[in-house]
Amino acid sequence: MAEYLLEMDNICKSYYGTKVLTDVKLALKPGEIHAIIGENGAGKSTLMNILFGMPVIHSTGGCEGEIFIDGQPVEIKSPLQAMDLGIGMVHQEFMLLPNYTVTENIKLNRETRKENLVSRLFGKNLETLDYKSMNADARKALDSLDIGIEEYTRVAGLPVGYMQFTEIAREIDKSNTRMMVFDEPTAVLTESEASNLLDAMRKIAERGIAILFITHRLDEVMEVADYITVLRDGRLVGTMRKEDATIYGLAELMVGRKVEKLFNRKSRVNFEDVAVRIKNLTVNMPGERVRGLTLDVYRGEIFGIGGLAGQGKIGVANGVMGLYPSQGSVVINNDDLTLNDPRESMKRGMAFLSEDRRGVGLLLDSSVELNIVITTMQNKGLFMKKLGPLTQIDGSKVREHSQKLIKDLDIRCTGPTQPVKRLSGGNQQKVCIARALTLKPDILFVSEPTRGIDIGAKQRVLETLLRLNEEMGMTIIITSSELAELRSICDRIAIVSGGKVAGILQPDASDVDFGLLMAGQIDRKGA
Amino acid sequence: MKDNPKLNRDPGHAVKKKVTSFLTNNMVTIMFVVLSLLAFQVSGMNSNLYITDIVSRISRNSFTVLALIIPVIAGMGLNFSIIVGAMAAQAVIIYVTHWGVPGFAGIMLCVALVTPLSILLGYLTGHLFNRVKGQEMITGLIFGYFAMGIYTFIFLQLVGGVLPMDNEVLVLSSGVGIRTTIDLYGGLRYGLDDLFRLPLPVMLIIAGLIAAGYQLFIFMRSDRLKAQRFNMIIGIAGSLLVVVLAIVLMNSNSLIRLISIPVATWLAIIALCFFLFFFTKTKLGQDMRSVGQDRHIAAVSGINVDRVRVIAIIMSTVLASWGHIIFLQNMGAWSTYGSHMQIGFYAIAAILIGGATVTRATIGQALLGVFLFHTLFIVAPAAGRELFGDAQIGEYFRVFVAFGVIGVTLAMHAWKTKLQSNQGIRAIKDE
Amino acid sequence: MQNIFKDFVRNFGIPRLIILGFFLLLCVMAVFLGLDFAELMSSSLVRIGMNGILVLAILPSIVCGTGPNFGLSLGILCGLLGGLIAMELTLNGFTNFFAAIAFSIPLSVLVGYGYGLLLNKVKGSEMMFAIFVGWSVVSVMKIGWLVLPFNSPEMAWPIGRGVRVTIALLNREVSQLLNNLWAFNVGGVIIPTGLLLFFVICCFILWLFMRSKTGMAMYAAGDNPRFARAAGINVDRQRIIGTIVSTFIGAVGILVYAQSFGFYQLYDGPMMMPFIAIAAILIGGASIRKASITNVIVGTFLFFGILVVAMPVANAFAADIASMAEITRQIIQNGIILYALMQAGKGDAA
Amino acid sequence: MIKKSLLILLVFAMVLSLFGCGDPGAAPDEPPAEEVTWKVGIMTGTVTQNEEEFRMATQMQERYGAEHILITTYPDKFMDEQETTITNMLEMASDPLVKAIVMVQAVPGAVAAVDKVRAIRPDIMIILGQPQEDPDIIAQKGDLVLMIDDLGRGEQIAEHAKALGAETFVHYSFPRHMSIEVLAERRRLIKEKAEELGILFIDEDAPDPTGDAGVPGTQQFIMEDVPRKIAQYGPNTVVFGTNCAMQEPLIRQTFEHGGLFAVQCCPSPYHALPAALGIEVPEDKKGDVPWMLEQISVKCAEAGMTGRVATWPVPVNMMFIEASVEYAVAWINGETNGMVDKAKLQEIMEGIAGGGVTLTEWPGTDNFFLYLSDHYIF
Repeated sequence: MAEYLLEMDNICKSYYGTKVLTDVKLALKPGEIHAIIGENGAGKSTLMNILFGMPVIHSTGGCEGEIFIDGQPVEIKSPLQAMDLGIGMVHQEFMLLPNYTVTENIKLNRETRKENLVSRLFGKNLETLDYKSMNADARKALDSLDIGIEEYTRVAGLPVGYMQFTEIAREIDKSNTRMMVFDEPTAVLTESEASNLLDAMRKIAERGIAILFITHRLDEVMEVADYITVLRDGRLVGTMRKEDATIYGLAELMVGRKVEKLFNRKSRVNFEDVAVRIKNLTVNMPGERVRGLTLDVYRGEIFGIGGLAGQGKIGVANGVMGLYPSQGSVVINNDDLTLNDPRESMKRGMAFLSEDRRGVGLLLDSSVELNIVITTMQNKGLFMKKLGPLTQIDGSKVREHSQKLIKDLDIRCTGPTQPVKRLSGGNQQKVCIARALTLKPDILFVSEPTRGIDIGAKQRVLETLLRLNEEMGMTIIITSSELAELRSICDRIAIVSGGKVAGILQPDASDVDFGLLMAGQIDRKGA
Repeated sequence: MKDNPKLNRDPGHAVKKKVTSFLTNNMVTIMFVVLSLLAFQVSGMNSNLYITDIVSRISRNSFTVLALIIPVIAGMGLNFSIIVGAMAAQAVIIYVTHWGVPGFAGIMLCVALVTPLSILLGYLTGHLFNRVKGQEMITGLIFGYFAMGIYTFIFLQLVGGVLPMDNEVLVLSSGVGIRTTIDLYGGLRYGLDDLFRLPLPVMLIIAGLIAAGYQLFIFMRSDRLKAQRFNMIIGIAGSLLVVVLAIVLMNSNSLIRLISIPVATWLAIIALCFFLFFFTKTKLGQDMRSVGQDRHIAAVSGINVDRVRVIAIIMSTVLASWGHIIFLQNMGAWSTYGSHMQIGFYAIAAILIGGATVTRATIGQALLGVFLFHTLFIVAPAAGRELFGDAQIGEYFRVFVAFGVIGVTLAMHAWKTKLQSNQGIRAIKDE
Repeated sequence: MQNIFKDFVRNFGIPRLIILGFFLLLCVMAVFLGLDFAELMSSSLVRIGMNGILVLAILPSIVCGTGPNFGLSLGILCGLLGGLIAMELTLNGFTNFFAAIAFSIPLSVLVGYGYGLLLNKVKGSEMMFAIFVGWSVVSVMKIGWLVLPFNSPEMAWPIGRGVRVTIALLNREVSQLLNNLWAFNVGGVIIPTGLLLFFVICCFILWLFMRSKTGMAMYAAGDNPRFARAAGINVDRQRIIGTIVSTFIGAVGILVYAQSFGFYQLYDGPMMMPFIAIAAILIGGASIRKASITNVIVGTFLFFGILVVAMPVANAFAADIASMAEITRQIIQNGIILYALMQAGKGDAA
Repeated sequence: MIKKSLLILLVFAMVLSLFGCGDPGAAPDEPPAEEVTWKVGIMTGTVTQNEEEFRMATQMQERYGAEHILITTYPDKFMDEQETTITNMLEMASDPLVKAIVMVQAVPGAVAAVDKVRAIRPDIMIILGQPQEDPDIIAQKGDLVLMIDDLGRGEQIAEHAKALGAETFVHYSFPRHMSIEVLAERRRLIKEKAEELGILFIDEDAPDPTGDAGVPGTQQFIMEDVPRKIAQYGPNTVVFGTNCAMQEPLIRQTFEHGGLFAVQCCPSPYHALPAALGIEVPEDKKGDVPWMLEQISVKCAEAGMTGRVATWPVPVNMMFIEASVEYAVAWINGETNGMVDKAKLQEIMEGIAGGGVTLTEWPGTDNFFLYLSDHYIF
């Protein structure tokens, strides 16, 4: 019997040429709680996907490195195989069927059955489900977590925490589970639910089941973990025993000082003149809910909004631009903005580069030039000519304008008529920028401008934004998961946590400050 | 807040909510009951005829409608391709009639032959549906037309020529192609129905006694809560009331007492109900329910989603083909190139009216739907005639209702989903 | 050279090549069997012209995102109503024809608007819904034809109340109006100039419309509703506009169809017409999400060309298997729709 | 589940017994009016198929009053919806005062419907007109059957065509119709006789109007094909179609391109001719047969088609309905000699046609009468 239940050695993984994991190591003993922490995009989820044999890994060319279970090298090709090996996963998105009872969910596809007359004739698939024994099993699993949910209640309508426990109970009920992965389990829970969960994790560990605990809440880590591994940019930056770690140390490790100020720019911000004043904004964007956020952005500023995924940073721009139902007050250039109306937002001189480039940002099958002009055409009636009673698209003007922007922004394409779906991610992003510019906005909202773009193109996109700010005096509000990127070009950075601003920092503030704000530490202590 | 989701703020509010949700959940059925009652009132129809007709229509159509349930459970919507099963049944009946096997033996032979054929067809349909996930209904509809072309081709062009068939009654005098009408008289007609018939009151007495006996048995055996006991006493009393009413009926001189029930057919329908009930409790049934709720989660849990879906369509096709045999043996004479045409539409219209949706269908809804839909079909022509003073307008009105109801139901379903998701958003805002 | 060929095949699509091949084969057989080829071509041209606009009517509904308009019967009924009003007023010739179109405008706008509202309520299942709405409205209109106050003796039943099933356009000088306009003869092939011209003009106007501000907005709304919303476009409104345009073109389409045919067909006439038009546009290479004017023209040509040529060829080929053409058409037509659905499904099946 | 089904059972039983006990003795919907002792039910198609039958039924209702005549329809899609045909006929039969049912045309579904009616009302007299199902079966089901002598028409049409000066005879049909024995047999007879008379017989297939191409598909084909045929075989070509929907385009194209139109599928001055020729019918001329014949003659003269178009002078299906109802009434009043009284029937029909009528029997039957009329050439 090997000492370690699981060892992962020198794991490397790249998506489309971008390296997301480099030489990551991990070792796990039975009954141990091992926390993995890191920013978004640090590679935590990819690592778990590899461990769980998710199809997304194999469809993108597999990974390098070795995995040992009980000292035996294994190759995990599918989630099913992972389950056979005794790896259980508590997903971030619940794998629960809402119309089933707790029991039915716990026993999903592992139902206990008994023979009957029909099944003897027509095969095992027609065996009757043995609800009695299933309920008993479910009860046992739930009891081992000390949870009082009744096993015969339907999952739909249960509080989120109970759903989580149902998922955990399912893994426990599997007789062969030896190791469980908790992927940010507390992200959706209330405080009391979270503490119940941590208790449950301890109980599970006491039974000899090893736990991989992925999170970004440092206090939780300190509370339950035996070992802590920190990832940053796909690299392992530290592994330590809990006794050797401090919250501050972890925060610093997690964020790291990676990028110096990229560009030298002279700040021309006028701190008297508020361009955007957001008060008590609530945005109902699923997964990125904003809950009463207040914020001032000054004219000529490049303002960054950072924070962890799911905390609501993405919701801010989407709410102001009217794409998701929102409430509250937004004042643009000292005038109230009517919310929930994208047209109005654009009329007031704002433009938006969506984080969902392919879903919201582009008409994929259409040409580059159409993508560039269509928003302006619809909102300002430009690029049209009159033809009797009918308006007509002014082909030559469109061509002229798009060719100019293609040159200015260095969009690599075969010509203005090429469909944008054939362009690379970076060039698609530039098409989006070109469209935003065509609107001639005063205020530009940019969400995740560099997501899914290779390094070189990243640089060019950021440069372009900077140039717009300097040359045209545009106020730019960037939302990004990459803190380094924000720190490299922003004047000020707000960190959003729990749908509210946790704090506003200068780009050169210390890593610890950023780390703590992002981990929700300050917010929790009531700061 | 979250820890106690069942907290009620205000009892009046709760009642109102309950009523609203009952209305939204059952709006199609309610609309239909109202419509039927009005139509019945207007038509001034003779109740004896109505009951005779509804009884025979229920026994003719229920089986096919029940065949729709399984694909709904598997999340594939309403299976418009049951028409393929109907065509398989017709093909087999043509041959059995040709061979001249009459009565119940003939029916059994049909069932034996049609089963493998419809398994094959269901298998093909299922695979087709797996390639168009999310578009099963429209695909099924078009696939029906497509299959109709092939059916016509076989029986109009091949039979008698490429596929030899020497039968003056069935084949056209030119020697190629099946005639337009096939008369099962002296053959399969009433093959199942006439196996065993009982007058309606006797049937009711038996059913009532069985129900009462069953309830009494449960009542004696278990120690339930008071409320449940009360319910059961009501149930027993109700069953006995049925018996009493039936006896009264038997001794009245109403013509209804003479209506005879094809017991064998009804037993087949009841057996199917029990099978479906049993089926949902089996492993395969559970897999279907899982797949129906969420394909992705089912797949991650290791269920072979595509296979389960194919099985669902196979079962539906087989049941539909049996159902169509029951239908045709009762009709007696049927049109070779037309009888299958409306099977899909009418079965689907019926189950929708019973309150089923594209995502949820139960046995009760199917049976209630058959009852309501055919009620309207019986009374609508007469109602239209009385209302507009013109027989043909009654006919047009009936067709309008048939198609309109499916359209309205689909719209209401979509609307309801929207309403519910809106409520969801509101709930989030409240929080 | 090979690349050019490959590109052509890819752009044109293999199913269309097969159909084109089938069509050419039929033509060769027609010549071989000694059929009057020129006459067949003339018939094909007429058929293309008379059905083309109905096929064109499917385009806006696909573009605006509501999918092929299975409820085109609504537009057809609007056109027929407009036509009957023009008849009732005893208008003649072009006055009648254009008056019919004019009368059908308010009708189709009204109907299209209501229908569009409904379609917005059933997003995701528009096609199913449309089929049944179409059919039930055809049934309602059957009652309508009997009770609407049309009194013109040339439309009345010879015996009782209501409007005839078939109404001749001959007396109103509408019959063959466009067909005969500037028609000329090239080597035995009669070119129905007016008819084809009208079709081309309709295509052109729709093309212009698609390039207008509204047209672009409609396109964006259909192509990517989320994008459209972000671009300040009211998606629901664009879908309604698309439905109205489709309904209206359907109304014009039936009038053109009727003038070529020489009769208005009421009652069951409009029931299955949408299916034929949809099959044609899909054969032309459209999908249920994407369509262009090229698809309309190619589809109309292939689909109706085959219909016209196949029947006489099959009749001449062998009397015994004559109805093969009819059955083949049924199989091909629905097979192509199935194929298109499967293509559309591929993207979602992940 | 069990509780629910019990509930349904209960409701059903209650409703049933309420109804059941509610009408001891007489049906509740019997009008309290003065001694209505008999009713005759007429089942016919809607105007979508053919106007004449439905209108005749209405006229009969006017003649005898709504209390004596019930009208109901079979569906437009009678091929697909036999259940409705059955229900509608049963509905009439359920009225105990209905002594006779007349069904014209006896479309597919009639056999099944008659069977169901006989099961509850063996005493009802059933008259079937223009049956489309197998004649041998129909003869057993109906008490009295009336049909155009389609077999006799076979030779008659060929001779009539010859009289019009035909050199070629084009017969349009489609497989479903040719799966109807009588029509297939008629075609064979026309063909034999035509060839005997030296007329070239051409057999042509058209799309089926009940198929998914629908009526337009058939009609477009006819529109295109008739000019081809006339061009190929010359103006002395008779075009004949077996389906009602074909008639308008056939007539139109014959007039347009100068062919011969011998007779419709269902011979009648009202059938297709008024619609195809766009004859305007003022309010006061509705249902006036001689006036209509005259109008058609005028139109023929205008188009130079005099002597090239013909039909029967009597709307046959209308006559069948009228004769059947009159006969049924006579039977109810005991004025006939048993159920099948050929002499009485002949007398009634002669009264309607205003001239001599000969009836022949379908071979091997004594209740299945065939009617043949001379042609009226415009």
